[in-house]
Amino acid sequence: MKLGSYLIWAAVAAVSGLFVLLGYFIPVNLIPVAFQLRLLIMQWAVLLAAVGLFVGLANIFLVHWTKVGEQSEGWPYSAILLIFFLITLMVGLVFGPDSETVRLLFNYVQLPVEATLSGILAISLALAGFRILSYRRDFISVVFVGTAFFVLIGSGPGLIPNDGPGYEFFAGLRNWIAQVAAAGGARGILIGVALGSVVTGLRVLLAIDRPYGDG
Amino acid sequence: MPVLSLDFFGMIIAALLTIMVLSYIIADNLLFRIAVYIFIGVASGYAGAIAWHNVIRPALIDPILQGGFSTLFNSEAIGTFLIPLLLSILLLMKLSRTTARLGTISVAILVGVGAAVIVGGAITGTLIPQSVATTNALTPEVAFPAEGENVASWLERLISAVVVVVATITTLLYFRFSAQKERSGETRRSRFNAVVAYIGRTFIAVTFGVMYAGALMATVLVLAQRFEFLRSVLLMLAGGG
Amino acid sequence: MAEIRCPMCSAVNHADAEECVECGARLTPLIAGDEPTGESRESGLAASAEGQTAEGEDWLARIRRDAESPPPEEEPEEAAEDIEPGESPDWLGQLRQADQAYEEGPPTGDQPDWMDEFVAAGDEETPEADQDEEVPEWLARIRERTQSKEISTEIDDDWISSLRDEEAQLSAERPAGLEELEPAPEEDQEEEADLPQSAPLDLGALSSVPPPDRPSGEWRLTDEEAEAGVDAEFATGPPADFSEEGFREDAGEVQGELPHVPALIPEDTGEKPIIEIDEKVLDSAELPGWLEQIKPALAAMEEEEAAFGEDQEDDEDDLAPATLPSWLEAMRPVDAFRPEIDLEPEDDQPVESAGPLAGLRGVLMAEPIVAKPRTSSVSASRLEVTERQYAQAELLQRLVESESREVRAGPEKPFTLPITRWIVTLVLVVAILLPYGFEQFGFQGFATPNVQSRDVAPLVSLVNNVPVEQPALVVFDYTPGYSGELDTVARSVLVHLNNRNIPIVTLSTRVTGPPLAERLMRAISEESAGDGIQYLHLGFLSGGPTAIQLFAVSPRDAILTGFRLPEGLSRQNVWASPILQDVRRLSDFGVVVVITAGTETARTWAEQTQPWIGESPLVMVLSAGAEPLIRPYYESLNQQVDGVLTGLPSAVAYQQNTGQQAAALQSWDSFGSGLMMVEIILLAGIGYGVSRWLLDRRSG
Amino acid sequence: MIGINLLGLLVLVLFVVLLIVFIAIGDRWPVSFRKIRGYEALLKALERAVESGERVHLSLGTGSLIGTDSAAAFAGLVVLTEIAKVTSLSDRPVVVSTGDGAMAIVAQDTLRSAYREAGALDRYEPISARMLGPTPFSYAANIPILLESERVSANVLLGAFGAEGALAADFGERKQTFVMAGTEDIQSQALLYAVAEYPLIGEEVFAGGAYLDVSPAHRASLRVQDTVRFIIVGGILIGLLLNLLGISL
Repeated sequence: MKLGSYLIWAAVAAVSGLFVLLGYFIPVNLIPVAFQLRLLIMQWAVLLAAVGLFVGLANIFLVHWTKVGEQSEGWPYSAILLIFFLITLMVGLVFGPDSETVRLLFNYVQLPVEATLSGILAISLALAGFRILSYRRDFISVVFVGTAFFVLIGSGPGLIPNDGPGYEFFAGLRNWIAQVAAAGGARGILIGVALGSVVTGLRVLLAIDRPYGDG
Repeated sequence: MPVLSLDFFGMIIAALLTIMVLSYIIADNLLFRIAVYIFIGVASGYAGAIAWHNVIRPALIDPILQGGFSTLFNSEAIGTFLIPLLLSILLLMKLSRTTARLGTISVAILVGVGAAVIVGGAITGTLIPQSVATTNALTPEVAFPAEGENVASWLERLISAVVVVVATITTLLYFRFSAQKERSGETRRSRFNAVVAYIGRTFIAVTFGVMYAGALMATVLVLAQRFEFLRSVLLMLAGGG
Repeated sequence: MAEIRCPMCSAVNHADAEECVECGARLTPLIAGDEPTGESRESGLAASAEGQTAEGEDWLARIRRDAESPPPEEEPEEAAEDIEPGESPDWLGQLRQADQAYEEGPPTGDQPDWMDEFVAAGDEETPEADQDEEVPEWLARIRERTQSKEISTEIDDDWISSLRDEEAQLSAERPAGLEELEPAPEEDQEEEADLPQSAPLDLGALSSVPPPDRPSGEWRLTDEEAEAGVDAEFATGPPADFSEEGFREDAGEVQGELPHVPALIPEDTGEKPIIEIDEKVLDSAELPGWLEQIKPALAAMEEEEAAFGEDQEDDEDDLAPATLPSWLEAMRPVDAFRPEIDLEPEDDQPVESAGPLAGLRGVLMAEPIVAKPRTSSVSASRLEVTERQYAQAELLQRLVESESREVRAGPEKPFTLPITRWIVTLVLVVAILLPYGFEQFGFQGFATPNVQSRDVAPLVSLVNNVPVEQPALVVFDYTPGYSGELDTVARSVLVHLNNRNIPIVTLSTRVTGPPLAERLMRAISEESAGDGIQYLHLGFLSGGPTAIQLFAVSPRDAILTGFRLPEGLSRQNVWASPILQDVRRLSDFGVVVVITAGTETARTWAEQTQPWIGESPLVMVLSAGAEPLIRPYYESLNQQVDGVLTGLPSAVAYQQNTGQQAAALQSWDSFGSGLMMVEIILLAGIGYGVSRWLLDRRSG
Repeated sequence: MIGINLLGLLVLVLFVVLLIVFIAIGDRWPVSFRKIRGYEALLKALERAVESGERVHLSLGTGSLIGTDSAAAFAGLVVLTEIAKVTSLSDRPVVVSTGDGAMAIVAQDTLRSAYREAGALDRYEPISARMLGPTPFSYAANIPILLESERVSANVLLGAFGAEGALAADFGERKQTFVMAGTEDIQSQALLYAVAEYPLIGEEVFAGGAYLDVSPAHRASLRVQDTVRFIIVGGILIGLLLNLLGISL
């Protein structure tokens, strides 16, 4: 690990992070220069994130272009991907992402496929609910599936119709479970996750973890 | 006879793609892969176009088109144009293995800002608000019955508040990592911790159960709407429109 | 300018330089016996060159004396008899002394006379003599000795193995020049065909008997046979007093006493023995007397060999642990190099220009012997490899090769049909499709919810109070995957805003947000009465929470281009739109509605916009599962979220509350029957899990 | 005028001081941690993958590098250094996938450093860290094809996920691979709890560095989290008491 280069990157990350971090605690107009610099650094980060997206897209293009070039396994699929990628990108760059062609491609290719994948998730979740008790036989899993069952019963149309007897009790039970027990549990999980996030972020700012590599 | 517009053909293509993706439920097959690769191609092209038009062009190209090449030497634009332009070019160096090292400064800035957003957002957005909200759960108004309020609703309010506090604290304590090491080398929670953790884990299961039920409702509705869409396309083709 | 090349580093030096300029090595050789001490070397160097030749004479004289003095008659016998076990015979000692003397090498300069005599003597014994004279003197002596007496059986068996070891040692140490002491093969290439190629095999009385398949006199190995891998030992000729017959007898005896020493037993490698004495030849020819005597011995030997052949197969497997394995024995480098080196006539021989033997003629070129590519006379086929060894070598080869190759992954996991998955899919899909047949069967479908969720009423009143002149900001932060649910839920609030003629400005922090917004707003405006609704897309806000904070502080700096703007408005100046003319800060929007499925996005908007949203209400339109997380923001004292709408049931209730035409009911029945089936599946899962648990407990 | 968030600054300083203190005294005052099923199974799965010549796939999620939900991805990058070192000399080194371009770049840099530390820099391939798709569902749709073509036997999901995380985990389960999953978003955690074989709950996603013994600083981090946890629970109880007594802070 070259000590020299690693220190530079650590310093760059720490300084840019510090400006953004202090902005959360010190009001904007207390130190105008610091606020302006923080705004600048955040705009650079936003721009670099978009440029990063382009590097990622180039990454995808290279992976599939090599597959087609080497005619390796599954290269016809990669050819299909490259064709649609280049058509959509060219049309989007030339006529803009809000042009009619791009709208048609989005509405009739991207949206239906994503929605259907989300629909497939319904089957995966139902299947997981059926199998969880045979995989993990513990009280916690019983509580998990039982809670889901009662919330579903009390939420909408189902085994107990909305105007059926006892629907009000189950709706009330559902509200209590969701708005009290689950809310308390969720808050505990949120605080726990926040603890982990703070320490993980601090390790990066203090250069203990160096995701940018050692240069 | 339905109106032969672009949307008409679009609806047919969308229906075909929906059936091709649904076929994955039976088994991973050729149709599913073709649909997925078309989808990834369109999504990537679209994301590239939006990133160019909404972020990169306004930040790096328009200033030059509007202010001409003098912008490059304009001292005020150093911060808003020159440095971001340089950082962007350096980040693009990451595309090739040999020049990858040049882009490390841009990555360091991204990582620094990302880490700061995590730390700042977690402290100011979750840690403090959620902790303070838990302490406010048992205010005197909640703890003591208002005049003329029937006992049942007061008790329900009080029990709910206590349950929220107990749920938050026990869930938080469930995640405690340190434990006692037995002679046999096994690590085990102390008795008190084990009880608290068990209660906490039950509340976690309840929370996950509620969210799992919500996700089931959402996805079942999406699946129902997909079949609804297929049905409307069939009707459209049959001319019943 | 005359130059000479340094022997050590082959640097070019002046002819008369003493030492190499480069590496300081001596260019002119020292005179033997003179120890060049550091100091004396400089002075000693000046010693006259003549002195060197005088000293050279003395050591040559010694060699000449040794060479001429006739070996005492009895000595070899005594030597033979007195040979103590483990002690080498005296003649060998002399041989070694001559060898060392030769190693010191003659001084540089002209070829000494003794060398000429010696070579001449060698020549005399060239082909003119008849077959007996042909045999060199020393060989003739040995032959007389072997004819006069039987080799006594008391010779300890060790002398043979020690002889073999010494011979191996000698052949390893034999300097280039020693071959000359052996009976030099014929020098002329042309006469080679008639003359024996290699030293005659010492068959004693047998030499006159030609092997059956060769013309008379040609019993020796031809070059080809030597190269084809005939046993090198026979090709190069045995040591001086070695005799084939004697060896076989000893081998026979030794084999009897030391069965465990296969090395001494000629391997029955299936190859034809080099010298095959055919009985017919023995019987038919008038054999000299001595042959008559040894015939019975030969017959006895053949029986032993045949008997030995059978034993060997049995013994092969259980080798006594201490012996040398046959494959190692076969690989023993007996005499790797062919001894025959063709020497050119003296005049043609080059004068050695460098190195310690500089100036000498007829110096055997060290490099040719070392460097000359030659096929080793011990050929590979000689290496006997048993089946097991071949398998081991093959395994080793495969192991080495496998290291470099990228190993293909392990075998596929056993493919199991996802029966459970197919059943769950079937029942769920049937349940969703069933309601489409409800009308035919006269079934009304699922009842709409009559119990108001306690959040709907406050939200309806909140939207009713939004000031009409300020636009509403609607954030589309969900992915197309959730559009099925959230489009339906959000439509109820957007139609309500549109019914109150509040212009809607859309924004998204996700790449897919803007087209989703365009699609929903277009659908709502097509269904709404009148001239449609006023809406404007700010488009994609890149940068996640960082950008949300930037937008909250100064919207005009955060958003630079719009999305699918109405005619007359270019993409660059979206803020010129009449809808946005009064908007400078986030609080200038009448209401902020965030539509999202992810709890993270909802929390980010709640936390990041809190300081800059001012009095404008923040409404969350959420997917069903996200409610528990956002509720704390909704119910806390300083409400960060002013209104919540989650899931289809709440949306249906909202539409009924605001008198909208309940578009959400379109999928209500499918949704209801799908949920019912999911509840049944969960119940079945609980039943299945508990029953398996009970069964395991009972069987466990 | 919004005042300085003193409480926030105080909490930040507390975290930094505690982290430095625990790193300093870590060795002299060792502590042991409770078992987490997921990480124990991960270590075994890594061994199996290296020996049977199959590949480990680490997913860093679909979140943005500068998003609030990227903490789980940073924790995933720590686990990546350890997995990369273990598999760098095996026949099929680890492959990393993300749904964000900038995250893919950071993953490549992390991989290169891990290979250099393992002394196998020549075996580093930039393409082994790649972006699969720009949107969450386009990322998840590519997972079954990646699992098939790269012959994956261990599927580790550590990063920011929405519902597509459950889809990615289910694709892994269908291919009968080892699936361990952890994320920040609670709704996604609930779905992963149902679908994945080894789900990580809540904070456990950040404990990868300590449980895979990456460095003492990661063990110190868990001790900081535990300490601040007690301070927050104490604070809540004191706050409740003060609130009950009507004393508002």
